[in-house]
Amino acid sequence: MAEVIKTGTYICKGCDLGHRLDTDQLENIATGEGGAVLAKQHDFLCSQVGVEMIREDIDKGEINRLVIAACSRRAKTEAFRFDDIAMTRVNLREGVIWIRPETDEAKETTQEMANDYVRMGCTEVKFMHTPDPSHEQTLNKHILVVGGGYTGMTSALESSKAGYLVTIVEKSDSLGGTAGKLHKKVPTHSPYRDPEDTGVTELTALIAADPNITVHLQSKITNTEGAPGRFTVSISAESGNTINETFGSIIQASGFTAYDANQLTEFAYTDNADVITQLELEALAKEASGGAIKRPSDGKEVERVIFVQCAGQRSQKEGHLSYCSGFCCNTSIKQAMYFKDSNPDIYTNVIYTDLRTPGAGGEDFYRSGQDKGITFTKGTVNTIANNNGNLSVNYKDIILDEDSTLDVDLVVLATGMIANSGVNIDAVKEDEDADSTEVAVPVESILNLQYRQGPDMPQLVNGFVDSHFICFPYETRRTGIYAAGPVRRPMDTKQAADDATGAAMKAIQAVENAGKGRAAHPRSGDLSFPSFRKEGCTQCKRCTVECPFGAINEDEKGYPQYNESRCRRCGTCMGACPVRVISFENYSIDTVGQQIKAVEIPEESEEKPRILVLACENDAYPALDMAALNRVEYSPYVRVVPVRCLGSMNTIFITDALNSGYDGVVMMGCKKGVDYQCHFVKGSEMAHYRLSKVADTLQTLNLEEERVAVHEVAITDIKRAPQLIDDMAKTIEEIGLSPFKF
Amino acid sequence: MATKEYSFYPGCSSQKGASSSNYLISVETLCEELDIKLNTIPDWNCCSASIGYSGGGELPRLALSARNIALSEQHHGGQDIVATCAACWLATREAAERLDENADLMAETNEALKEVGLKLEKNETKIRHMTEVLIEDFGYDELGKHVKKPLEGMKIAGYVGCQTNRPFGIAGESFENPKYLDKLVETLGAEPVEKYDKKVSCCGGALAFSEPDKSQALVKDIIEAAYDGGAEMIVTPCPVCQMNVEVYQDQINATYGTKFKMPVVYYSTLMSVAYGRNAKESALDGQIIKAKKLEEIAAK
Amino acid sequence: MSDVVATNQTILVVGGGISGMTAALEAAETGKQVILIEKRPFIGGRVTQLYKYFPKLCHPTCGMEINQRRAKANTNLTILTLAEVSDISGTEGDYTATIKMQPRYVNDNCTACGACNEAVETEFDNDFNYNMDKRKGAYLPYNNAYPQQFVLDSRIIGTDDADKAKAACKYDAIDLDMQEETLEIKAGAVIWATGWQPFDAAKIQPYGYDRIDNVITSVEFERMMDPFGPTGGKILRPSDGKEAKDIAFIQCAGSRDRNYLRHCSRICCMASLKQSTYVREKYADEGKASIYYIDIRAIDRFEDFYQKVQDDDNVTFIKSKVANIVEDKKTGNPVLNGVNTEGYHRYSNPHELVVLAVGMEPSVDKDIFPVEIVLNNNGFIEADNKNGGIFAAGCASDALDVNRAVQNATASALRAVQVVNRVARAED
Amino acid sequence: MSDLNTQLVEKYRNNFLQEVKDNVEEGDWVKMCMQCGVCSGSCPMGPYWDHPPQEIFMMIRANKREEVLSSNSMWMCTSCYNCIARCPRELPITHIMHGLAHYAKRLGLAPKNQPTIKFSQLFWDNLMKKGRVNELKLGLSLYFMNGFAEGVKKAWKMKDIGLGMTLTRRLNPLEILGGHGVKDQTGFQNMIKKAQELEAARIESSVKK
Repeated sequence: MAEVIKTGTYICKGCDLGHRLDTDQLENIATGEGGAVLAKQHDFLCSQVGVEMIREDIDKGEINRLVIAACSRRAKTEAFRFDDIAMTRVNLREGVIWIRPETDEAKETTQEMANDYVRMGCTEVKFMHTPDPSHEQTLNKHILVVGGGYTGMTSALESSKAGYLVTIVEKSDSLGGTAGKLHKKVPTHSPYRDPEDTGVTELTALIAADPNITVHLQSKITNTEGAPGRFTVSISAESGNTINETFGSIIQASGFTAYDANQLTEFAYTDNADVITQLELEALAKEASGGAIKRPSDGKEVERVIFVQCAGQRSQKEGHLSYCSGFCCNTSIKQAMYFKDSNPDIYTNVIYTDLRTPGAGGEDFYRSGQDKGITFTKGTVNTIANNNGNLSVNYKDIILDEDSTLDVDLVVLATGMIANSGVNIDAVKEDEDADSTEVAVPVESILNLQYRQGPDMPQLVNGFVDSHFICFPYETRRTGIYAAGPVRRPMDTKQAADDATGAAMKAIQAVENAGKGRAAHPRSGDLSFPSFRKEGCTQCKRCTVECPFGAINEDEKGYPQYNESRCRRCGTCMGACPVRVISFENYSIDTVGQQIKAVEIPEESEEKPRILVLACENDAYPALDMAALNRVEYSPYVRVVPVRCLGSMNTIFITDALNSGYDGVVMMGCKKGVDYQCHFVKGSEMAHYRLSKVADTLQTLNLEEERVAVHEVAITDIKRAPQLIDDMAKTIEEIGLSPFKF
Repeated sequence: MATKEYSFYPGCSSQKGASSSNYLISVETLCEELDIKLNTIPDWNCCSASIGYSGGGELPRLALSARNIALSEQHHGGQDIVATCAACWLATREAAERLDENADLMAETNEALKEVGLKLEKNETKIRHMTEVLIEDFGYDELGKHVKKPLEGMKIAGYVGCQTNRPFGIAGESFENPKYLDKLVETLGAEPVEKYDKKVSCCGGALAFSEPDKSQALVKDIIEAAYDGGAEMIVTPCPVCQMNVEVYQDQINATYGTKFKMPVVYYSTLMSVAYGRNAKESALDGQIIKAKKLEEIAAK
Repeated sequence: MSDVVATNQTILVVGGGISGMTAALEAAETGKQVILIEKRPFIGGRVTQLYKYFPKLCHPTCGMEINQRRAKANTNLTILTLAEVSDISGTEGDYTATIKMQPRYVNDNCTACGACNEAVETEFDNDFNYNMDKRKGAYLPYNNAYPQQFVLDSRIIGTDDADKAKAACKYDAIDLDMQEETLEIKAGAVIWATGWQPFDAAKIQPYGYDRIDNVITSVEFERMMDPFGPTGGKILRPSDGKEAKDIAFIQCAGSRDRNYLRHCSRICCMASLKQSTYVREKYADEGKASIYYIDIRAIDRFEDFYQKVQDDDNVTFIKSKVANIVEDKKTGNPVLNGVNTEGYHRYSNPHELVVLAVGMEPSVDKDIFPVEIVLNNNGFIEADNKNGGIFAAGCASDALDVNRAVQNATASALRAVQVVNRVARAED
Repeated sequence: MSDLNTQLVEKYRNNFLQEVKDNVEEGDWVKMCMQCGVCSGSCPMGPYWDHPPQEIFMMIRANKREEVLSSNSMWMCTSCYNCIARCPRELPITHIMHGLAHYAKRLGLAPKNQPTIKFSQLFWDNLMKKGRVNELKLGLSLYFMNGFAEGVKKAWKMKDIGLGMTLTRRLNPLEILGGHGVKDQTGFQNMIKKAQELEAARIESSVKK
């Protein structure tokens, strides 16, 4: 059923628009070339009266497409909210009059800018539809927690408290994980003076008593498929039983593995029973249960003990961890207290380079350790040697600037945490490319995801599970699966408890949103989702490869399979598709491509170049808006099209633009790489990758390479973004207009 | 205003014929003006300042101060102890606090006090420096009301030094930039030196005898900074500072080739002059480096 | 404004900084009704005043833009600015909060056109820039301020400027008769996200912040780097407006110190490491940074950042708590005195500018806190069952960096959701 | 004395920190130092210290008993209290320095010919006589502490100051004949003696503990 498109264009004359622009001309363009059934001008469109006028037209069925020609889409967003109609905003204020001088000279080009933007808006909206969820959505209030350690247990209990069902899958034969092996934990409450009970027994009991929580011990995840709201998971027990269950979302709390101290030959760990790790000391302390701790070699009660901080950590040496595990300083203080609390005469010395006990509790605990008589020495331990049944610790005292030796009964190495992240899917990919001579240690997958892009969560830095890290620490690249605890970053139990609760919040949110077909962060609530024309698809797999979120699988024939609730609506697939068959209802090759074409290209003789800017709507576009707010001027020859992510930029946009006579194209995306700023992680990177291939196209067209530029632009590039536009204008001035003007 | 009474601990250097006897004279003048009655602690003893530690251990030194406090408790119950000497004030106040915190030391101290038939009963006596009394019990406004001969046209560097400043100091003042002397100077009609860098630097007084070169190097900086700030005089609340900064100027000049001749006076001298008292009552005759400007004002 | 609808299934979030926004958005995006109140005229809190975040060296506005968009798009969330809680009564699942709202003198008609700003004349210290410059009495707090509405400084009310502003506005957006308003709202749970304030550097007397022009704070340094900040993005010495290229950073300025804040503020080491990269960003090889520290606390991948900075020959680390700073009166250079304790080396180092890495003081005022709540010795809200349905988020709970604050705020959102879900189940 | 020293070495072998805690004024605080160095940097006599306070604290922890007690560093303290005022860990550093100095002197380990040791002792002896300090006698004894010849030289150097002090009545030559003092001198001396005994007993008992 062909829909009759009835576009209504509403032109605001406020904020000086009426004074600076010929709005009648805009109205004519809208109803003329723009094909709008009606166009109205208003002195103050965002006012209640103005908005009501639009509302009325919508409600009366006068229009089914809406173009608001006023300010930026980022301004007055709440006033111009019309969720029930396909709409677009034409940015006449920040996009035109605020970036142009109010001079007679500039009047013509300024008006042309506005005219084009109205054309573009009217064209774009023709190809837009009101997004509607796919009805694929399912509400499944059951959360899977992978890992029954401190983090997993906390996640489970917190989710249950909010009214959700939880299943915990734990590979060992009991809950508690590493925390369960501890004698005590670092205090989490004021006055932060003494070690506290770990609370694991209590958590275990609460879980046992909680009807919302099911526990599978000695079990693993052998298969995970589906999407938020409908994850199908195979849980296989050691006994051989496998059950399949569906879950709304997943929390991965797979914890950490202690660093293998056998690698620390200088500390004689392998050869000497009395050189132990922190975790091994916990076992000794548990055994002693408040009494004298005995050393492993001969059972002698320990009288002198040294803690070696940063053992195999914070070091660039091969086999060492470059990062700091964060918890170990407090843990050593706690463990030295095990000795001091049982007998204050025991000599305990913590040798450190930087003592790291941050936060409110940390410094109190450090002071408490000192108060209990623990000695702290700023130094580095070089070697540990056997000395007639005792240990000689050779170290450099950094304060006294001298080498020294201490003889002790026991040495405790503060070794680090290694995340149990499962398979490093990127490394696997790299291995496929390069002939690595390194013997890869086979790593068991944690989730066994049946995703095109690999069985586990992508990792980012130091083997920890990827996250956006600063602003959005829970946002992984696998929608509906949230990492929590030391698998995400090194942490102690206090932080893990918070982290577990936060991940539970996200998991619950994922469940609820999947139930409504709403997108997850950062386009939270977006109801649009990508679809593709199967008949056009060449099964090239670019979309499945490029999707930063692994949202797209392939069926047996190699066609993409979309998983709506895994999708984050960035449009990278749309940008990737060489045959341009992927689109969203309200964002597509057409909505972008057609508005590019709607721009009126002046005759060559007019000497008015046209520059297309594709700007990431999250950063570059706001930067241009803010430039406008500060009245930073830039070239009137530019036409800016915001894109969801530069990753959604299809190279057809560039070739089409150049073919239709644009003189230059500037693309603005976010920073890529390890410290990426792209909100869709890989979108910007993918755009850059695609553009590396545009050079060939330019050659075929016999066009200069300089006509296409791509930049990493931050939201704060308020002066730089306009400068980049002007730079392109200058370049065109130098190399001349495009020969493709028709 | 009614007469204010305090239990007074003059200290060794204030005694007649001792190095800061002039301090006591001007303080007595000041007290007349402000209607303060100082009741000297009968038979007080030396506090051992902060230099007695070679011969005297912690407990003997605590006993010294405890005896004074006990005498004050016994004879001037309810009155705050007031000292004019920074070291006396500090040693006594520190002893009171240490004994308050440490019951063992308190018990041992009282055992020693038995030998003189005393006991530190409550140890609740407040121990204060004379400047504290002036600022807290009177305040600048009140102190200003007594000014009869404003010290107009004078620029004076307020040298606070160490022990009236750290670790206790005057309430509301900072350790690094206490302003009470400056405010007092202003109250008396003179101009203080802003940004006087060496205001709280140590003059090395404790080591003036044993390490004169090192101490005088410190004094040199203190005087130099005062000159740099445009001062024609230094005012101080501490007898050790006063003596140390004043009396070695010739030696410093000999060592460093400087031409210092900077009068160093007590706040009490300044105040006495401003309150209209004569040179003798203000103890101006106690100045080794004469404070000529003050003499002129006093003579008017 | 008085049409705010709230029930005991509403979550009230107090404080609209990164933590409060996060908590509010996470709850709202889970379908809960949330009211977020913020005492400043815009949301975003202190991170809006930062140039870059560590360790990625990205810009806070970037994440803030996303959060603002999430807020604009979410009908579950109501934001009240210039609002503060003056009282809370009731118990978990049934609180009543009294909220005092200061007049903005600008209503929702405001289009942010800026005409009022052009019309007025009187200038005031710009608190957004820690008073390093001035702004007019009708102003948009900063470029990306949300709500994107101007504010009239209450000090211009009753003056000519107020009338000029009103006359300049074509949209009837200026209402000079606005009064302080008080409203009472119901809430099932409360998230307390009042954040922190930079420790008052003037209290750290040995460092002479109040006496030496070229001693500034780390938060001020952040503002200097903003191209739209008080110095136009240049590192300028307050004494003479010259560019400072040799900059000292003093750690634990107010933290880990019984004289000031007893706790470690966690963020300052990383902040200074980050700021040392600013010096290099501005001046390349000419830029020099010296970091005076006790312990460098760069946990987890921050350590990699620390390593990177350590590898920079132009950045020097001195293990020392600086004893004091004096001003070289001729050059205006602050001279740092102290001892490098790694082997005992005495120094007296002049630098062109000193940046005090000031600590985090929790903005939880115990005395005016309306209900009983458990605070620790450092003034942060403890996680304690006695707090009922009131949950701290972010720096109200501990000295946290942004990612930990967000993590903590997300957790707090769930704690609040648990309460209102319980209420909902009980009412069903 | 040296006998006591031997006993103490024996008793506290390997644990000088404990010895300091037990026997030195405010010695319990040494463990609380976090090696920030603010004390070392704040000392006006800083340049003259072989080992500044924070380093001494580290040396105590590193068991360097001999080096610490025979050091002249503690004797450089001018009691200016900068270190105490600035210490972030509340250590009463001035007092610990005085305490260490006194302890070193008591055990006979303090450096010989250190002028402050002598002055400090003279001061104490002076005040012990009458309960109050006699500045003239103290001054004179100070000048002559290193022998008669040097004393005459020093006194000559100081004569102008002495004259100035005398002329301003801030030094009274007649003090040499007696001077001020407490009335109950015997009681006073007994009190101090008692305190000294109690203190000595405490240290001796620590050896036996």
